[in-house]
Parts: sequence; C-alpha cells; structure tokens
Amino acid sequence: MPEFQQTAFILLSILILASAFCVVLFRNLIYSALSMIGCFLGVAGIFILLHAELVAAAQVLIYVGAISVLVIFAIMLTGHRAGDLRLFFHKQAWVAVPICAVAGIALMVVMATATYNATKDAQNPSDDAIASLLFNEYAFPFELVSLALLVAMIGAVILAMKEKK
Amino acid sequence: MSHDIIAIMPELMLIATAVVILLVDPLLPVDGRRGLSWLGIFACITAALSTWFSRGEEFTAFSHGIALDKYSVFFKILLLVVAALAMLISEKHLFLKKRLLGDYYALILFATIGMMVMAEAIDLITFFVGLELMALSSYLLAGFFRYQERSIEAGMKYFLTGAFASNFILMGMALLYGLSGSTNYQEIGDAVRLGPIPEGPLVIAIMFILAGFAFKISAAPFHNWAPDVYQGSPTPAAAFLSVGPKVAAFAAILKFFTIMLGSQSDTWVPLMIALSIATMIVGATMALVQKDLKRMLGFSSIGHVGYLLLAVVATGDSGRTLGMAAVLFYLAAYTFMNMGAFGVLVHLANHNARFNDSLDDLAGLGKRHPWAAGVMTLFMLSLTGVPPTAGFLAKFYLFSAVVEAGFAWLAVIGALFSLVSAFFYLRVIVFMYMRDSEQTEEKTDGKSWDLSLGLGIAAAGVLLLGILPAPVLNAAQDAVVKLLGN
Amino acid sequence: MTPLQQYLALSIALFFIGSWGVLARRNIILIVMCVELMLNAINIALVAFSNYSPTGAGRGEVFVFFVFALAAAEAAIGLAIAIAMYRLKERLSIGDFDEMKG
Amino acid sequence: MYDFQEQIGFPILTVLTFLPAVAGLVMLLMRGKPKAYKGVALAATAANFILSLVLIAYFDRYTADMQFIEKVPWISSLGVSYHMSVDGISVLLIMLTALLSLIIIPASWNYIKEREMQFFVAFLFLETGLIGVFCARDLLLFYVFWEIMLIPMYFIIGIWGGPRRIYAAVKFFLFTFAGSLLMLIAIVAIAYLARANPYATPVFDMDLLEKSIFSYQVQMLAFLAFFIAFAVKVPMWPLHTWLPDAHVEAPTAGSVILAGVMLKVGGYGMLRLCIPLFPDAVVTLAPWILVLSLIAIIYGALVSLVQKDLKKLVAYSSVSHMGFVTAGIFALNLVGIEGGIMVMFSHGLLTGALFLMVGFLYERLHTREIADMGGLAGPFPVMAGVLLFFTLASLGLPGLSGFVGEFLSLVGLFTYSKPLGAIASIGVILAAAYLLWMFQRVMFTKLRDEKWYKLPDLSLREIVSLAPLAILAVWAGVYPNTFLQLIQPSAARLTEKMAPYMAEGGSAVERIFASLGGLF
Amino acid sequence: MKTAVLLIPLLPLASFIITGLFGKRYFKEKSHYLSVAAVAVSWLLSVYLIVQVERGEELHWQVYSWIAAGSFKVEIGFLVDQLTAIMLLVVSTVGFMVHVYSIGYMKGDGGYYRFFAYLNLFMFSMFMLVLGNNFLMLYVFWEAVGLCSYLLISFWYTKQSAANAGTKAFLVNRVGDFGFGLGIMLIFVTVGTLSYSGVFSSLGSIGTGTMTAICLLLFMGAMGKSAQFPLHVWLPDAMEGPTPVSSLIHAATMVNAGVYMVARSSPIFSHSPNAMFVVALVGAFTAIFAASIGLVQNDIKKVLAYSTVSQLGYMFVALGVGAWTAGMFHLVAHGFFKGLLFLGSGSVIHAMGGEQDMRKMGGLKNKTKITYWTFVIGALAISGFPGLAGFFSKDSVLAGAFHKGFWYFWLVGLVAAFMTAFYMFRLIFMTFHGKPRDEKAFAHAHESPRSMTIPLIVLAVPSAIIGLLLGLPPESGHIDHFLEPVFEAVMGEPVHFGLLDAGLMTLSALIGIGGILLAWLFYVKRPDLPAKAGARAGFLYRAALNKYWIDEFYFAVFINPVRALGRGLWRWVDVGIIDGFANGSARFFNGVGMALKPSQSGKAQVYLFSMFLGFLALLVAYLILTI
Repeated sequence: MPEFQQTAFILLSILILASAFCVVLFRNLIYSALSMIGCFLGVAGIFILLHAELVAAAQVLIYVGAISVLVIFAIMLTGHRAGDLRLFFHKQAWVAVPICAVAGIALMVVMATATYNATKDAQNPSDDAIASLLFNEYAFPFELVSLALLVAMIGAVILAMKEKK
Repeated sequence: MSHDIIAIMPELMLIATAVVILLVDPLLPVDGRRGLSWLGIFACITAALSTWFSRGEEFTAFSHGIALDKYSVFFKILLLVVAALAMLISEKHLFLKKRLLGDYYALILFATIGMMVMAEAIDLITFFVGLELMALSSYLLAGFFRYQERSIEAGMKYFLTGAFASNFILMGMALLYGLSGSTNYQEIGDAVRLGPIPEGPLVIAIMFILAGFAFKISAAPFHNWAPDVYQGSPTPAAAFLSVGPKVAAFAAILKFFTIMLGSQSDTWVPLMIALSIATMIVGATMALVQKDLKRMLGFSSIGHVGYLLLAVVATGDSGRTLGMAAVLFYLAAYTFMNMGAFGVLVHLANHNARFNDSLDDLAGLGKRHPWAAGVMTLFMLSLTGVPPTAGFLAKFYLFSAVVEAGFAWLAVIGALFSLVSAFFYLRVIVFMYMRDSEQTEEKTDGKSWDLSLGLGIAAAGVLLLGILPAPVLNAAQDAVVKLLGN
Repeated sequence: MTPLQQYLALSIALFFIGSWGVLARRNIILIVMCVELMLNAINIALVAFSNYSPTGAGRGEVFVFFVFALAAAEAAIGLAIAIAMYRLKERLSIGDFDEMKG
Repeated sequence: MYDFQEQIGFPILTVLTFLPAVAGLVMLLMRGKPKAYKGVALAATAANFILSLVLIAYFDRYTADMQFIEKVPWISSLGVSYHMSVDGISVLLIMLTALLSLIIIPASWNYIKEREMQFFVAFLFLETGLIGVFCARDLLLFYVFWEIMLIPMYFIIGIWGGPRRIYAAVKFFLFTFAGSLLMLIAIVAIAYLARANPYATPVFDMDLLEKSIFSYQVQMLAFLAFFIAFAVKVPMWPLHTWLPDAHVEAPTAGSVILAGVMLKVGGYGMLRLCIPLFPDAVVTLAPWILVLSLIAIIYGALVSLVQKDLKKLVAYSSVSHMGFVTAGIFALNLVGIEGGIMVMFSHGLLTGALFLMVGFLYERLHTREIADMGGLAGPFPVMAGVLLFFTLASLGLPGLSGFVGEFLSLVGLFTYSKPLGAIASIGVILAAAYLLWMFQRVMFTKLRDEKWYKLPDLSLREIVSLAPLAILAVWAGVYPNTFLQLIQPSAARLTEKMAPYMAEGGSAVERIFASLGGLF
Repeated sequence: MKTAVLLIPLLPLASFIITGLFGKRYFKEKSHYLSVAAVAVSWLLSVYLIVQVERGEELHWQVYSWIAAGSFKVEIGFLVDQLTAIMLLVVSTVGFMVHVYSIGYMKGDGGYYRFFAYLNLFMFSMFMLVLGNNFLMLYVFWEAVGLCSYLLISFWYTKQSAANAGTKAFLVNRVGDFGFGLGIMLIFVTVGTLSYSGVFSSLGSIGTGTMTAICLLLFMGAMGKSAQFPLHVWLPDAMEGPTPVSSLIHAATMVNAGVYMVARSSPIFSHSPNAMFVVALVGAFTAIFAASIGLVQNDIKKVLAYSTVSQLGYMFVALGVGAWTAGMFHLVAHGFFKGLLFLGSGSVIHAMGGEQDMRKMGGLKNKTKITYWTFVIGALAISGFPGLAGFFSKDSVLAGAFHKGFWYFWLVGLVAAFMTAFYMFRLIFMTFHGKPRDEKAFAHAHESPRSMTIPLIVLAVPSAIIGLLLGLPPESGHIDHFLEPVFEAVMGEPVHFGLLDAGLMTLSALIGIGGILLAWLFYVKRPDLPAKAGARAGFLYRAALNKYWIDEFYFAVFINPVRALGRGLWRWVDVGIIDGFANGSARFFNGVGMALKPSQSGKAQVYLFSMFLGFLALLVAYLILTI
C-alpha cells in the first residue's frame, strides 16, 4: 500500500505546513496555539508513516498534552489579548519572507535531490530495541535530561513564582 | 558499569551538591545561606581533584558516550575552576542585591555539569543534552535578578537567540547523524572521511553546525546577544557566562571540527577565517565605542573569540596539534583574565552603590581602591597581551600556531586588532590612574573575603600562566595529542 | 513508498516556516511556539533518517526522545521568562525590552 | 665557554635584572613609610650600578663570545629557555641604564608630589625591563622584557606627566605596541622556520638562530617586521611622532630614561637581531635605511630649529641624533657600527643630562617655553655653565663624547657612500644651529624677570646627579678607547658575519636601484 | 723637550680648570694671577722650544691612542717642527701680552674670573691645535678654539648683539668645519690614516681629482676659520667681544689657524694646482673686498676687523701662489701688529669709556700718548711703511705672486695695500687728530693703566723690527731659511733678489705712503671731501657701508628658508601627515565602531535576524568560494 502511504504523506504535509503558517499568521494567540496543536498532530502522523509509533505516541503526549497546554496556560496567565495591531508583526517580517523562502527552497532542493546512502523503508526498530538503547547506551544523557527538567523547574520557580512578601 | 560511575564521578559530586543546596536552601535564613557557596566551591574542588587523579586513565564510558582522556580532564578542571571562581565572586553581590538563593549555585553547578559533558562527550546525543543543560541554566542565570528589567531582558535575549541557535546545531547534528548513520564522533568521522556521503547535505550540515557554534561562542555576525546579555546579567553571572559556555563550546568545536569534520577542512576553514576576521573587527571596533564596562568586556570577549577562531583555523588539516593546544591554553588564560576583570567590577559594585559599570566610575580608582585597580590593571594588560601575563603567552602561542600553519597574514590581521583592542584596554587604565574622580562614592559594606580570594586566584593565575606556563602548556599539548590519536 | 528525500524536504520547509515565525512575530509566546515548530521539523528529519538508515537505525528515534524532553524544558523556561516579562512591564512584545543597545 | 659559574660565581645578570624589581616589590609592601622607600630605591639602584661596574670589571673584553651565560629551560616544549648572556655592547648599555636609573632617583627626589612611592616603583620595574632586554639571549625572553619596559613608562607618562599626558602615554604605547606585535609574529615565524624538521621544537635561542639560514623572502619580511619594531623605538622617521609628545608630557625622570636608554633599545635590537639574523635582507635594505636615517638627521634638526618648547626641542634633537645611530649601524662597516654604538652611549648621557637640566629649569621657572626665558645665565651661572657643557657636547664638540660617536658613524657612512656621508654632515651644522640658538635664547640676552634672581642656582643634589654624566661625557670624549675596546670585538663579529654578504662597490644610488631589483 | 711640549698646553688647561671652578668663589679679582703665570711659563717654554728647533731638533711623539675603531685609528700626539715652533711663539707672545693687558682692561667686570678662565682655555686649545700631529687633532682643537671664540664673543651675554655674534661665529665656522670634516673623512677613506706623516708619505697614490676635492674641502674649513669670503661674515660681528679677545683671537692667533692648516697641508695642496689657484683667488678677492668695506666703516674695531679679513686674504694669496714662507711671514708679522692695533683700539675705547664710534672721537693724541704712538707704529707697519714689519712681509707676498707669474694677484695686492694704508690712517686721523667731537667723553678720556700700556709697548717692538730680523734679505730672509725644512718639498726655485724686486718693493712702499697721504688729505686737510666722495660714489659707497648686504643675503637665502622649512616640516609633515595618519587610523576604527553601533539595536528580533542572515551568509560564502 505504498500509494496510501504517499497520499497520507502529502495530506499530512499539507496539514503540517498549513497549520505552521497559521501559527505564524494568526493574530490571536489562542488560534495560533490551536494551529500548533494541529501541526503537532500532523507530525505525529508522519512519525506513524515512518514506523515510529512509540515516538508518535510520545509526540502526542508531550507536545499536544504538555507543551501546548503550557503555552495556553501562559497565554491565559498573561491575558490573551491580541495586542497592539502595529506590533503584531515586526517590520522585518516582510523582508524575512523572501529570504526565508529562497533559503528554504534552496535547501529543500539540495536535500531533496541528493542521493542518500539509504536502504528501503521500515528500518525503525521495535520498541524494545529503543528502550534498550535509551536505558543502556544512552543512560547517561537520559539521567542528565532529568537535570534539565530540574533546571526548568528551578526556572519556573525563580522567574515566575510569586514570592511571598 | 563501575567503570562508568568512575567516569562521571565529578559530575555526580556536583549533582549531589546541587541537590543538597536546593534542599537545604529553603530551610536556611538568608544569613545562613552564605555558606552555600562554599559548599559549591568545595564540590568543585573535590570534583577537580577526582578528575585530576583520574588523569592517568583513558577510557570511554557509557558505550562510547563520553571519553575520559587528558582532553576531558583539561577541560573539566578548567570548567570547575571557572565555576569555583564564579561562586567565589558571587556570594557578596547576591547578598547585597537581596537575591542570595541556593538556586543560583545549583544553576552554576548544573551549567558546569552541562559544560563538562559537552567537553567530554563523544556522542552527539550526549553532547546535545550537555549543551542544553548548560544553555537552560545559563538563561536562568542571566535572568536571575528578575526584578531588574535589564536582567530579564538579558535572560529573554539569551533565551531566544540561544534556543534559535540550538535549533541550528540540532538540525546540523540530525543531518550528520542521518548522513553517517551514527551518533558517535569517531564513527561519524570515519563515515565522513570514507564516504559515500552526498556532498550537498553534508555542506548544509556543516553550515548548520558552524552557525550554531558561532552563536555559542558569539562570533560575528552571531554575536549581538553577547554584550546585551553580559550587561544585563548579574555581574558575577556575566563573568561565568562570558567564560564557561565559551570554554565548553570551544572544547566541542575542536572535537567536532577535527574528529568529525577534519576531512572537510576545505569547506570550513575559509568560512572560519571569514568568521574570525569579522569577529575581530566587530569585537575590537565596537569595544572602542563603549562606555559601559560590562559591554566593553562583552565586545572584548568577542574579540578574543576572533583570535581563538584563528587557532581553530590553524588546526586546519587535522594533523596539526599546535592550533588545538593553543586554543586550550588560550582558554585557560582567558578564564583567569576575564573572570578577574568581571570580578573587579563585582568588587566595585559591592563597595559603591552608585557604581553602574560605566567607564567614568573608574576615574580615580587607583587612589580609592589601589588593590582593585592594581589587579584590574593586571587583567587589562593580560587581555591586551602584554608580558609577563597569561594573555601574552596565550596570544604568543596562538600566533605560533597560526604562523606555523602557514597563515602568517592572518596573524598580522590578528595583531592589527590586538593593537586596536589595546586602545580600549588602556583606556580602563587611563581612567583608573590618570583621571581624577568627579563623583563621590556611596560606600556600602562590600567587604568580602571570598571575592578577594577569587580576585587573588585570578591574578595569581594570570601571572603564573604568564611566567611559568610550562605545566599548563604541556597539559594542553598532551591533551590534544591523545585526542587525535584515537 | 515515500522516499527519504520528501521527508527531508518537509522537514526543511517546516524548519524555515518556524524560522520565519521567529523572525516575524513580536510576541514571545508565539516565538516559543515557532521554536517548537522548528524542533518538530528536526524531529521529522531525525525519525526519517532513523527509518532509512542502514546502520544507525533507532538512534534517531532515541534522539527524538531527548529532543522532546529538552523541548519541554525549553518551553517551560521560555514561558517562565514570558511571565516574568509580563509581571515586570505588562508587555510580551520582545521589542519592548530594548534598554541595552549600542 | 663563558659560563657565569666560571666567570664570577653567581648569576650576576639575573641579579642585575631583577634586583630593582624585587626592591620595587619590597617598597610596595612597606606602604606608609615615605622616607624609607626612597632609601630603598636609592640603595637598589646604587647597588645595581655597582654591580654593573663589577660586570664590566669581570668582563673579558678580548672576545666576541657571549659571557656570563645563564641558561635554564623555561618552556621546554616550545624550546624557550631563560637564557641570559652579554657581550660588550650589552655591557656598555647596561652600565648606562644602571647609571641613569641611579641618577634619576636623587634628581626627582622632591619633584613628585603625589603617589611618590608608585613613581619610584615604576622606575625600578622599568630598570628591570631595560636591563633584561640587554641581557636576554632568547628571543621570547627578549620580547618579554621588551614589553615589560613599556608598561612602567606608560604609567610614568600617564600618571605623572603634563597636561596632555594621556594622549602622549597612549600614543607612546600604541606606537611601540604596533611595532612589537609585528615583531612578535616575526619572532614566531623565524622560530618555527629555523626548526630542523617539522616535529622539532621551535628555536628561540639566538645562538642557534644566528646559525640558521633563512630564505631571502623570509629574511625580507622578518627583517622588516623586526626593523619596524626597532625603528619605532629609535625612533626613525617617519615613526617618530610619538617621541616629542611623550617627552614633553613625561616627567623629567621619565624623559631621561626614555631618551637615555629606551631609544637605545631600538638600536640595540638592530645590532642584536636584525643584522646577525637577516644578512641578505640587510644588504638589500641598508641603502634605504640609510636614506631614512639621513632624513631623520636633517628633518629632526630642521624641526628642532623651530621648536618653542625646550623639551620638544631636545626631543626632536634626539630624532636627529639617533639618525646617526642607524646611519652608522647600517653603513655596515666596523667604524660605522662602533660609531653608532658610541652615539647611543653618548646620546644617553647627554640627552639624559639635557632633560635633567630642562627639568631643573622647569622646577624653578614653571615654564618650558623658550620665549619665556632669556638671560638666565645671570641668576643661574652654574646652571648656565653646565647647560652649555651639555649643549656643546650634544652638538658634537670634539673632546666630549658626542663628537667621537658622531664622527665615527659619519666616517663609517662616508666609507659606505660619499654623498650620503656628506649629506649627513649637514646635520652637524644644523645641530649647532638649533642647540646654540636654544642656548642663546635661554641663557643669554636680557633677563626677563628680575625676580628670578631670588631663585636658587643648581643645588648640590642636582650637581651630584649631573656630575657623573659630565665626567663620563669628558671621559668618552678624551679617552673613548675605554668604551670602544669594550664594543670592538662584538662589533667586529657583526661585520665578519656581514662580510660574505656584502656586494662590492657601487654608489648609494646604484645600490638603491640594485636593491629595488632585489625587492621584486 | 717632551716636558716642555706637555707643559705648554697643560699649564693653561690646569689654570682654566682651577680658575673656572674656584674663581668665582675664591679668586675673584685675583683670578688673573694663576692665568697670567701659566701663560707666562708657556711663553718661556715656547721661546725655549724655538731655540731648540732652531738647533735642528724635531719632535714626533705619540702620547696615546685616542680613538681606535676598526681601521680608524687616531692618536693624540705631538709634532714639533719649525712651523709649529713659530706658531707657538706668535701665539704665546701675543697671548701673554693680552693676558697682561686684560688685567687692566677687564678690571671690575663681573665675569673677571670667567674671562681669564676662557682665555686660558683658548690658549690651551690653540697650543694643542698647532702641536697636534694629525688632522683629527687639528680638527678637534680647531673646534675648541671656535668654542672659546664663541664663549668670549658672547662674554657680555646680556647684550643681544653679543649673544647673536657668538652664535653666528660658531655657526659660520661650523659651515666651514663641515667641509673640513668631510675633507678629513675623504683623506681617511683614501689613504686610511690621518697622521700628517702618514698622509704626506702616501700622497702619490691619490688621484688628482680626489686630491683637489680634499684640498678644497680642507680649504673650506680654512675659509670659515680665517674668515674668507663668503664665510667672513662672522669676524666683524665678533668684535662684540671684549677687545683683548678681538686682539688675541680674532686678529693674532685663531683666525690664523686656517693659514696654518693650509701651510701644514702644503704637501697635499701642492699636488693640486687647481685647488691652489682657488685658494689664491679667494684670498685675493677677500683681500680687496674686505678692504673696500673697511674704507667706510665708522666703528673703530670694525675697521680693524675688516682689515684683518683683508690681511688674511693676503696670506692666502701667498699660500695659493706657492709662496709658503711669505704667507707664514705675513702671518707672524700680522700677528704682532694687528694684535698691537687691537690692543691700542682697546685702549682708546677704554679711554672713551666704551665708545667705539670713531665719529665721536678725535684729538686723543695728547691725552693718550703711549697709545697714540704705539698705534701709529702698528698702523705704519700694516701700511707697509718701509722698514717696519709689514713692509717686508707684504712685499714678500706681493713679490711671491709676481714671481710665480700671477701678476693679477700682485695687482690686486697692490690695490688692497693702498686701501689698507688709507683706512688705517683714516682711523688714526679720525681718532687721534682733529678736534674732539664728543666733549663729554673727551673730558673723561685718560691714558690706560700700566698693565695695558706695557703690552702695547712690548708688542710695538716686534711690529717695528721683526721685519728686519726675519725678512732680510728680502725674498730669502731668515724666515725662509728657518721654515725651509717644512716647505722643502713644495718650495719652488729660490728667488734671488734683483733689480726688479727692488723696483717692486719701492712701488709697494710708495703705494702705502700714497694711501697714507690720501687719508691725510681727506681727513685732516679737507674734512669735507669724504662726504663728497661718498655722495659721488653713491651706490658703491652704500654697498660698502652695508657690507654689500651679505648678511641680508644669507638671511634671505639660507636662514629664513631653513626656518620656514623646519616650521613647514613640523606643522605639515609631522603634525599634519604623520600624526594625521596615526590619529586618522584611530579615528577610522572608532568610526567603524560607531558605524556598527546601530546594528546592536537592542531588539532581540534584529539579533535573531542577523543570526539567520549570518547562516545564509555562510552558505553564500561557501558557494562563492567553491564556484
């Protein structure tokens, strides 16, 4: 069923890119956040296409479940006003459009036309293998990540927490 | 496994100490927190000692995730020195600014762990985690004085630019992984050297990585954040941020561009040269027009990055150890002189409530604070590169490497900007000794033995590296020889 | 079957849209969102490589897990900064924090 | 071999070099005892001067070999060692340094009003740097001392100088630092090029470097780098403009050391490094350097002629006089080189003395404007006499030290090229013109202010500080062989080194054109 | 003999040092004791020396090696031969007399001790100058006497004119010494030694061109020291010094150094006829040129000064035509009578209370008898009155020129002699005869003290008789024989005194007397004539009165342009270009910094953008570099 896969890929790509544009273009932050969730879901779909179901699940959990919620919380906390219209976009945004476009397209062309030392599809290993890698070979970085999360917590405390006077 | 534990012993010590600090901190009254810095310093010392005693062994741990070799030992000890110095100069300042929290020390320790991991990693994933650990801690350190607009601004700028740059590095690493099929430096290096690897994507990967690192070390045109962040951050944190991340980033750059990309030097050497020249221009000329000392030091550190990049260029085809050793030694010298210079600013801020880091505040310092002015002079001379200071030998060694690699013309350009930079370093001395102060101080009780000790250590380091550099120099040379051997 | 190249193209496209967002928008929360978009782009590349790699299979996926975790931490800190900014000035536009320059 | 162990038994060069610095550190530690630290400074410089005499006494003046050798590895992985040794030229200049350092202490006894201790400490450190330069036999060590002497002088000008002191100090620093940086690169380059193989350590030892042969291109580039560094110090036209500013702003003692010793370091460097290391380049470029020297001689004199500030006049006269040094040295014959060295020595004595005199005048009149003076011989007859003595010596009156050096270097230059020698001789006329005119305007004609009769003439302290200079000036004029013998073997070694490289004959113009061919 | 030779210079030197150091505090008005005594002993020793030399003894003594630098080796050494001895005698005699004279003349001056110290220093230098055995010593003491001259001219330093004159003297001499020094260098470069004997013995190997160059360069020095045109300008101004100084240095001894030098170098000069001709030409021109200025000067000392210049020209004519002994003879004779004349004029000035303008004098004949008569003897001697010193010496010069075939020089000499006689007696008539023009000064006029008159009398004796002693028989007199060993190699055929010579002699005597008579006509008989003649001569008169505007010319052509050049170099090159470049580069980097400053805008967004652009720039740079 390669056709299905290709079709799905195209549809998901359209979803991802379109919602990404929406994130950038929506004036209302809440809309942007919702578009972002759409984008995340699309990416999760891509992961499934790539036979990385575990990653896809984690994507949904972490991005859609955690980060998006975090973002929405932040928007709520700061009052989700659209803000001054003049300040909506930085004036360099329009300069950045062609530059980003040209650069992006150029890189896309290079990346898409190169020949890779790639085998056929479906090399992603089983979840067991991933777990084994994660907890054996990458045990040390895994532990360090906990420190990073601890740092994030400290950050929330020292920056965002209200001090009792 | 015990093997692995031994390898990360220093990190574990720091983690344990940081956790202890975090736990103990809320239980202590503000006055009682003053000992926390010593806890951290003690951890750094023990960690450094344990690193030192493991210097004879050379092995990789965690399935080739990190390498414990002389190179790692050199950088880990250096980074621990940075952390210890940073904590020494911080305590009083935080106390006076009413932000004496254990979190600060924990963040420094976490950042240090991240840097150490960056230096010792030989795996992309391990490196990336180290990088992010350092980066996240750094953002928070920059924004630590959250009631000061400048500090928040610094944190915000650091965070945005840093996150953006991290994405570039990460993209580059993703491509490298994808092209080579491995995350291990050595394996990637072999794959890149032996091929077959599509050239276009590889170049793009190099560009992403180069851009990301250029940000981390604040090379022009990725430098804009640096002066603002140093100016806005709490001064002791600025000291730490202006040195630590750079040291770690250079440790990683050397590994990246020799082990992994050494065979691609044709691609990155010209770009590195361009970056280096641009960085020297920006650093030297913009430091010239600064009135704020922290900004000035920020641009000056950009200038030093320009010189360091020259040495990286000199590593060119990966057979040249001299350039790498020069980077190592330069970083060691830079650590002492830059930490020292910021430390003097901390000292002044502690003693004078009106001190706002401007050059004018230095007027007449030679009379008011003779010792502070004296060591500041020493640091400025060292930054200028005048013997018998560490800065001189570092620059000498660096020029040696550059000339030896056949880039004498680059050395001449470096010399030109050294000359320009001499101007603004001298101006500090001019203000301290040759101008009389017009404004009076608002004296505060800033006496701090910690800080004096820190400045003393920095000054001693600057002199010692300038007069008896042989041990550090040899260590640097040994470190890089082995790195290229494996 | 979708070739690797297409995934990479998608990744790059998403990366640059995210970049554009970072460059274009003033609101820090939105910029954090765009940074997350860029990370997602990288994740796509990593997983795609992982899927097609003859030797490094699986490591890309592991990599992605680390990226997830760190992205979360990063987002947390970014939003903490946003809140701190808001507390200080009731502003979220990063352009309003430009005291230090020159 | 002339090891210090065999020659004298203790590391005299190290002691000579570091004794002042150690004394300076001691002074720093004894804060708050104003009388005592002057004593320490005086004692240290006096001891150093005596040591320098001991050095001369033990010096074997019949050999060109380096003597009192001390060699200890310093940074062995880079081939850098702490290698100190001296030859006749160094010994002479060390003695001069020690003498002038000794003299300026009493001369500025009451001159400095604030931060007095730091002032003396700076001078002690300066002496360390200067003597170190003359002793160093390792290129890196040489460079280290070379730069070390920059710092104290920078402070001396910048802290205790006149109204435009900051500009002058920074200008002084940047001019010299610019040259130094080029030299540093050249040092590195030749050290690495002199290696036997790419894995050997670089060569910084001058003994070894002198035996190395560099390619023509390397020689040219490295020579130019070294030469510019030295030319700034000398200072050669057109790199001289820091000098008048530095001198005018510097306190008296600073000017004395600056003119007396620091300028000599440039000439010394040319002798010690430029000529022995890069003989091919020297041969090619010598005519150009001679032309520059001539410009310096004439130019300095012409500009001196119209100066209104006494110190500036003496400063520009230094440019002119130091032109004779480079002219003599790059005439590349024995007479010229010895003459150049003698000019250095004598200029050290005389210009030092002249600056002291200007300082003494300034302490009394609080002006250095020539136009404000006149008729001072009336109130200050002794001063007039002493000033006349040094003025005459400086304009090259035979029988005093100035003449011997100047004449020898002119003979050397004349031997090299007659037209160049003739042009340089014009400098002698001009020297008489500006110096005598200066003397006339200061000391002769009508007294401008009768109140000056109430001011004291030279005090005993001042006379004592000038006397050694005067005695040496007469000595070197009447029996210059004392000094010539000292430098002869070393100078001869240079000419022997150059001999195989010298092309025969040709007028200066021809040589210049020939060198053009060599350049491209 | 060695002791004598050593003592002759060293005694005055010792006296100089002692008097100079302690005179002010301890000796004061007794400063002259030591000085006069030292010079007296030197004088006795010189007499002793000349007696020894007369017996045929010579001394070549190298005392010590002075400068030894590579191949350049010079000794301090003494050479005593006939030439030296005779110079010594003149120097010490006049010097001794001037010392004695100064006791009276300088009495009461504030710088009494200083004056004697300087005089001693001069004596030392002058002795060393003539005693030296090599060119470098000659040069050295040449400059040293110049220094003494400088010191003594500007002795009264508070006077602007005196200070100027001193500086001018030194500088003009330096110009001459420039040539002299080059000449010495050329000698060294050519023959590799500087000792007289060494140089003279290796002359054969030198080419003619080089020889001429050496001679002309040396002669340039002589022109400076002996005040030959165009370097004569300093000598008249040098009269600002005290009169004994004018007498000693600027008439009798130092200015002769040039003549001595040429005579000493006669072996070299004789190898270069062209150079010799130049010497004679310059001498001849100077002789008539200076005399013409002397005709119209009103300052008593200026007249004598121009007379000196003129007479020195005479000597050079003699040397230039090859009449070596005649030149030396005239030098000796001139030393005595010009010394006498100056001392006499000093006595007059002393009498007039410092007045030097002859137009304010007159009728002093009776008030100052001794001065008058000794002055007349001197004036007659210089005018060539038969039997007196000048008659013989001048005649031998003229005859020398005539015999060597340079009749034009002879003619010039005659004209100059005529002028000499005229202005000398113009001086006498204006000063001593007629009515006093300034009654007040005249009333105070008095004869000078004994210490001044005795030297006048003493010097009048040789002025009168030395011609008879040395000059007879004419053209091969005693002096010719005495000096023969020195000039042996360069002397031409000995000339036998014949009828022609007697005729020439008579002619020159008549010319002299004619000059005297004309002066009598102008200034005694018809005092209105000078003004008329002056008006008649018009331009010429004004030109001579203004010394032909030579000083003005120098100022316009050399001094002012040099100063302007110096100022220009300083303001434009030093401050403008070089400093401008240095400061400009500083400003440039500062400008770059300022230009870059806006890029650091403080807006995080811009920073992000710049990073992004940096990334693209890397890509573009890579593309550019690879394509």
